[in-house]
Amino acid sequence: MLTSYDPLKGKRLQILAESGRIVNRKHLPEWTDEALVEAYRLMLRARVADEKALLFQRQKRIHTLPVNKGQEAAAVGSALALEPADWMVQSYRELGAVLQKGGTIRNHLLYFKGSEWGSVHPGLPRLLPLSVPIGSQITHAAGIGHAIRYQGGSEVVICYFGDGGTSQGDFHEGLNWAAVFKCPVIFFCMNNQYAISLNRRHQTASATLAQKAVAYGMPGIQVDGNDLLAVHAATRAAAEHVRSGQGPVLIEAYTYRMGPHTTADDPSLYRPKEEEEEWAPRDPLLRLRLHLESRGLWDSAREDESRAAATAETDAAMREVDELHETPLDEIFAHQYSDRPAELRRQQAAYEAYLQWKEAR
Amino acid sequence: MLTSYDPLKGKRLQILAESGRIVNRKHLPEWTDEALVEAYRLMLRARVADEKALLFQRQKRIHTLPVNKGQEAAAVGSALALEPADWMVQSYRELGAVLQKGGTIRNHLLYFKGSEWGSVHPGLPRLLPLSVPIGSQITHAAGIGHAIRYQGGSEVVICYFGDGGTSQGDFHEGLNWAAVFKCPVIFFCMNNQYAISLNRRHQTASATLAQKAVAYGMPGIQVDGNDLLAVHAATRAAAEHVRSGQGPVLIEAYTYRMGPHTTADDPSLYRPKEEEEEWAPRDPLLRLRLHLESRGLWDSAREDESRAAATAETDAAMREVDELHETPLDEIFAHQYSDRPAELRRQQAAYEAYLQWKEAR
Amino acid sequence: MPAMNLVQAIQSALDFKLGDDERVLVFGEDVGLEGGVFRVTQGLQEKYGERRVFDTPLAESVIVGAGLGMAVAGLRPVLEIQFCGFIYPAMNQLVTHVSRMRNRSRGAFTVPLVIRLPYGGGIQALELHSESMEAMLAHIPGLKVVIPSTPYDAKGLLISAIESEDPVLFMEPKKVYRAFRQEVPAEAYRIPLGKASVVQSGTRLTLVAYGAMMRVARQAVELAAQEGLSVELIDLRSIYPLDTETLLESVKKTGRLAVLHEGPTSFGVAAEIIARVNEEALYWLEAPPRRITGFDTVMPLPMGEQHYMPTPERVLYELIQLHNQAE
Amino acid sequence: MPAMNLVQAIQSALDFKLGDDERVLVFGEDVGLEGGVFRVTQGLQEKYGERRVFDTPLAESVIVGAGLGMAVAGLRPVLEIQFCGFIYPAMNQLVTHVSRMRNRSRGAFTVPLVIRLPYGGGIQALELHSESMEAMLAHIPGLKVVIPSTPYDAKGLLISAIESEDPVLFMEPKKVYRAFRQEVPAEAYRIPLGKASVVQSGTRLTLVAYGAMMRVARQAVELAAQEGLSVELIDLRSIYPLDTETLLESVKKTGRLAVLHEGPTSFGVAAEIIARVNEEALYWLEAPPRRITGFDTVMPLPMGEQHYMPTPERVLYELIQLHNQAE
Ligand SMILES: Cc1ncc(C[n+]2csc(CCOP(=O)(O)OP(=O)(O)O)c2C)c(N)n1
Ligand SMILES: Cc1ncc(C[n+]2csc(CCOP(=O)(O)OP(=O)(O)O)c2C)c(N)n1
Ligand SMILES: [Mg+2]
Ligand SMILES: [Mg+2]
Repeated sequence: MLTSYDPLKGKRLQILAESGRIVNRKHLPEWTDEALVEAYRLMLRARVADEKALLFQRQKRIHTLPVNKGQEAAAVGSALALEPADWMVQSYRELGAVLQKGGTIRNHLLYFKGSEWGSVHPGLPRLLPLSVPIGSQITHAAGIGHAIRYQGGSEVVICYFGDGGTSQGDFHEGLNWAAVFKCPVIFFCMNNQYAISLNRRHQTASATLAQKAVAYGMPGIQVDGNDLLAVHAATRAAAEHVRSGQGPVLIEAYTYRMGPHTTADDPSLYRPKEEEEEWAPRDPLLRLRLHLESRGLWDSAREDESRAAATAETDAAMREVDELHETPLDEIFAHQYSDRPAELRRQQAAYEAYLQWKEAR
Repeated sequence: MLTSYDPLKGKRLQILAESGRIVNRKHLPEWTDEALVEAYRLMLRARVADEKALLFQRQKRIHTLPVNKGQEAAAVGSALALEPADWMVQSYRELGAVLQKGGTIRNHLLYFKGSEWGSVHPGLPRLLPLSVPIGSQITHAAGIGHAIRYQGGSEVVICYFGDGGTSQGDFHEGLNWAAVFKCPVIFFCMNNQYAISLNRRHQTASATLAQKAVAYGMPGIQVDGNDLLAVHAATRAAAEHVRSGQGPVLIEAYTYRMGPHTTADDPSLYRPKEEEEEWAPRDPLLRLRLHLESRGLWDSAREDESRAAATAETDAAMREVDELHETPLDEIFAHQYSDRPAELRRQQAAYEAYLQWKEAR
Repeated sequence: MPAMNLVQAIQSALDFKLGDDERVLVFGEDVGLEGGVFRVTQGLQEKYGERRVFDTPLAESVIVGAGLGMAVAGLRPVLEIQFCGFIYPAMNQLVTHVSRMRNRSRGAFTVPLVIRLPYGGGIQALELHSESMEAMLAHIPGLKVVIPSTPYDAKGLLISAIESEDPVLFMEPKKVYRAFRQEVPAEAYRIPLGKASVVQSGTRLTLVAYGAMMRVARQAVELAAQEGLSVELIDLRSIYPLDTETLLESVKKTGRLAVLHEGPTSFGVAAEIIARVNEEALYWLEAPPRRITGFDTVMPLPMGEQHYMPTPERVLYELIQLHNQAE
Repeated sequence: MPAMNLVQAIQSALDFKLGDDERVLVFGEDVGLEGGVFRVTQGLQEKYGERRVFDTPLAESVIVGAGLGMAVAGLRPVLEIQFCGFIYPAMNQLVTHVSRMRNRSRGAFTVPLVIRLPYGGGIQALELHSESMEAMLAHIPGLKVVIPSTPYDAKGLLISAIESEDPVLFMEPKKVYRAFRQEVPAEAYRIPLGKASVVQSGTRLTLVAYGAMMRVARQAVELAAQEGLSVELIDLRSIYPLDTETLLESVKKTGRLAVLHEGPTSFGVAAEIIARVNEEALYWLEAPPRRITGFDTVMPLPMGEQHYMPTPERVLYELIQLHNQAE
């Protein structure tokens, strides 16, 4: 499958059409009804957490954060194709994938309230903290893949990044390294059409992002990123390819950032309302819901119930995070090095002397 | 032509075979006999200067320097396809191109004796100094091309780099920029099969370097880099394409570094003698000489005479450079800024005080 | 005179130079349509067109490298790196080319390039959006590093930077962007690069600061005055070149020195100032100079930021210690 | 005990750790077949195989970034950047990830990574092959920066660096690589990171140096002895952490301080040392500390190098000035 959808020939994998109908049975992933419903629930959970986080930001309970809306199928569909022992290297806009891996809404909110503890996922030693410098995490995925191969493991690494990320030198260097050393990495590009305000067509002159795989001698495939089934099928095929030692794969999930870049962003400055309207019916949740409903697997009652559960979870998480206030001073010094060099001890002591003076005044 | 030699289909442009026979009349560049002979003379001049420089280094008259042998057709053939007003962005192993542009053997030797003046080519404001950090100059070419377009000029930029250079992030970022902004740049990759000791096949997993063009939506072509005519024809076609505003082109000249990486290198550590022997008959000078001789345009007498002239020129240049000794102290401070900040004045004065003290002792 | 905040003053300088000099181009990530994430370039693309003011691909190394190419080809690029924390992908271009081209070519090629770098903390931002690494940049020979603290200075310094024949890193204190307004002439004026300014004269202590820390410093100086301490306050404005003369003059008068900055202590700007004062005014020092700075740690995320960023009270404390220290 | 030069001592440390710990991988440009451009890794690929010791594509950012990936996945990469002047393409990885991963993840992910960086001048090399920018690297919170000056120290420090749980930049003075031999135990030993060493005690002046400048310093100290000047010589060995205690102790004894390094003056290592001495031993200083360093200029190409690199005579001159300066 990876090679039969040649991006140079303008092919894009789609399985589930906007109408909710299956249009490609050949590549339909074998999924039980329950699993499919679970996938939808997870997308919905990510959607609700995302929507509520936006509200919490407006209420100043957390700070600026990225908005996920529209990318849930790409995140969830890809993550579900992997095993718990596999590695996940985050960008910062794959909440659905992080939740699938076992990350929590609480941690998501805590991170964007401004605590490093938000990146600490107990019991998930293979979920890296989110990465702020665009594209830079791609090289880490190559290195982790390298280590897996060296250790003779059968795990794979999935690495998320955006369309903007493909312009960075680290994209190039990371994919090249992985291909040279046949590292088991799925490079998963979330092409949501924008890097903040820059439209994808100004980011690069190549017709697709998937075709950039040609530069590294690896397979590249473009999938409909709003189609859970297509994303899942492609990632599953990629995982098989990669796990069998044949080297890395590049997947471009063609999707759309339905919301602003972050809560601090104003898309009306740079993109036409019509474009947003055009994408609205392609909402990945809508499509899957139509499909599930058509098969009698879903209805409004279940929708309401799931929404309510996700809302309750998110609210509870926010309340928990509301209780946390400032980072203790000691933590700022504690995690720099394995030991605590004299410099840090001296600086901390000097600052504590000031705090005492202030207290005493 | 640029698109009819699709590197993805394994096509490589060759016009002049090793035997000295023309094997591809369709793309034969229109060149007068005189021009062809001149091109050969230039290649020979570069070869002689290179060979002699190696000797001078052994005599400790200059320091470590890169060796050009084997790459003369690629350098000279490409440079001859351009106009004097065009820009040349060097790597450090295109002596033939630099000489074609008007650089001198004297400057070449002076630079590698260790003087910044070796990079100063009077009357050549469009020949950039050589660039040491691999790949980094590629972004400069994009910027110069951008400026040309902005200023409405019709010049083009040629930018040289090696096979190793294609692995750097700057290769990726530079080509992408040029393609997005349709900058008039010919990216000319000297694939001499090695980056110091690393064989090209370990540098990247892509079958060709030319196919990396696909990632940027620009044409890419692989040419026999030891074939002056093929290199020239491809660069000419590229220059036309680029000059007409259609955006950049990537050329991969498939060649061989017949000598060591630099005078400090020992290829026997990392490549088999047989490989060198295999490439020996593909020497770009040999091939062209056979061709010229077959057409009665060249003979041993002319060869000896040309060699002698180049030798004399190189010897004279070396003698001139032998006369130059240390960089005057003031020059170290003079060219940092347009003004001379107080810091530099203070440091210079302090050092001069020391020199006086030393003198007086 | 119009009252402008820092964003407006910088925009006014860009507007002037775009209008004044065809060679000036403004570019970077999101600076066009969106007007930059801080809206500093807002409206400029509309006014000058996409050729003069444009968005680039998301790739800092080529933003700087292409900037260098344009500069050697005769243009005067003024480029924006979205946050100072994203200059590192371009570090190779900065260190190995931008700062060196003039010397390498003995003046044949010059790089009249300005890189605008919003920097500094206190805005409760994400990781890498709050750092102050000017010392690292000022250590690179061949670059000039300028940091304004007020709208007035910013406009005059930025015009000088764009007109300079040298590459200038123009670091903008984000925290000040909209913090206050000041009267700023609508027309062009220049403030020379490399000159500090004594913003308040005093007799007992010298306090040196720059950028966003100037506001903290001013408040601390006021608090100190209430305690009867007369502090001379110097705004460096330029980190390299560094106006040693002005510093020496002040320290020779007051005998006591404190340096305030956000960046990490070790190998920071304060160390350089102390070393220079030692070299030429050691005998005037009546007490050990004090560094009031960030720690040798990663800048904490917002919930820890308050510990890291020097506050007026902390500066006051340090000034009092400095004052009380026996000669 | 075998006599080893610096190259051999470093190789011996690598050999030991490769043999001792399966998690150790050695990689970089040309380190495999060729054994590195300085032959430091020569023979290691043959001995340990291509899986353990290997050549990488020519791309420093991914060399460091992939190194980080391996480290968080449980390995102990020891990677070589061919010359320190080529670390800049990897600066983003260093500043934004390698130095921060531990803090970012509150210790959940650590980066036990060693980056070997041949640095420094005096070898008549090409542009960017002779720089000393350790101050810039030491300013990055979260990294350790080590610079040995002798074969003995190099082996003990490198083993400690590889065994450290923190990322360590291990800067190797190229000029010393084959300059002399010293008895070095064939077996493993460790020298703790972060401790300076008093290599010669003296009474009148303190001279602080490290790396290749230690040889210059030793010669200068001998010359000074001939002039009747007793100099205490300290080899820093570690730039971060920096052993302030040892420095203070010496300065409190001698009252006079000179710091010697190759890198540019401004914002360099000497400034930091002077600032620390000021903070804790100002009253002991009898004369202004002196910085004997490279200039705030680009390192000249070989025909100008002799002006730039401090020589024993220049150090002597500075020591004499320092000594003659009135209290
Ligand atoms: C190296 C770097 N440069 C700039 C930024 C500022 N920035 C944050 S997100 C972003 C756009 C990223 O676009 P894309 O990769 O498409 O991911 P998306 O945000 O669309 O998910 C930019 C420019 C950054 N974080 N890192
Ligand atoms: C950024 C950088 N890393 C490493 C080096 C050291 N180095 C000099 S030449 C070279 C190999 C370059 O190979 P290639 O690009 O193929 O050019 P060639 O030397 O074959 O002409 C290396 C690794 C360098 N100059 N710059
Ligand atoms: Mg995007
Ligand atoms: Mg090569």
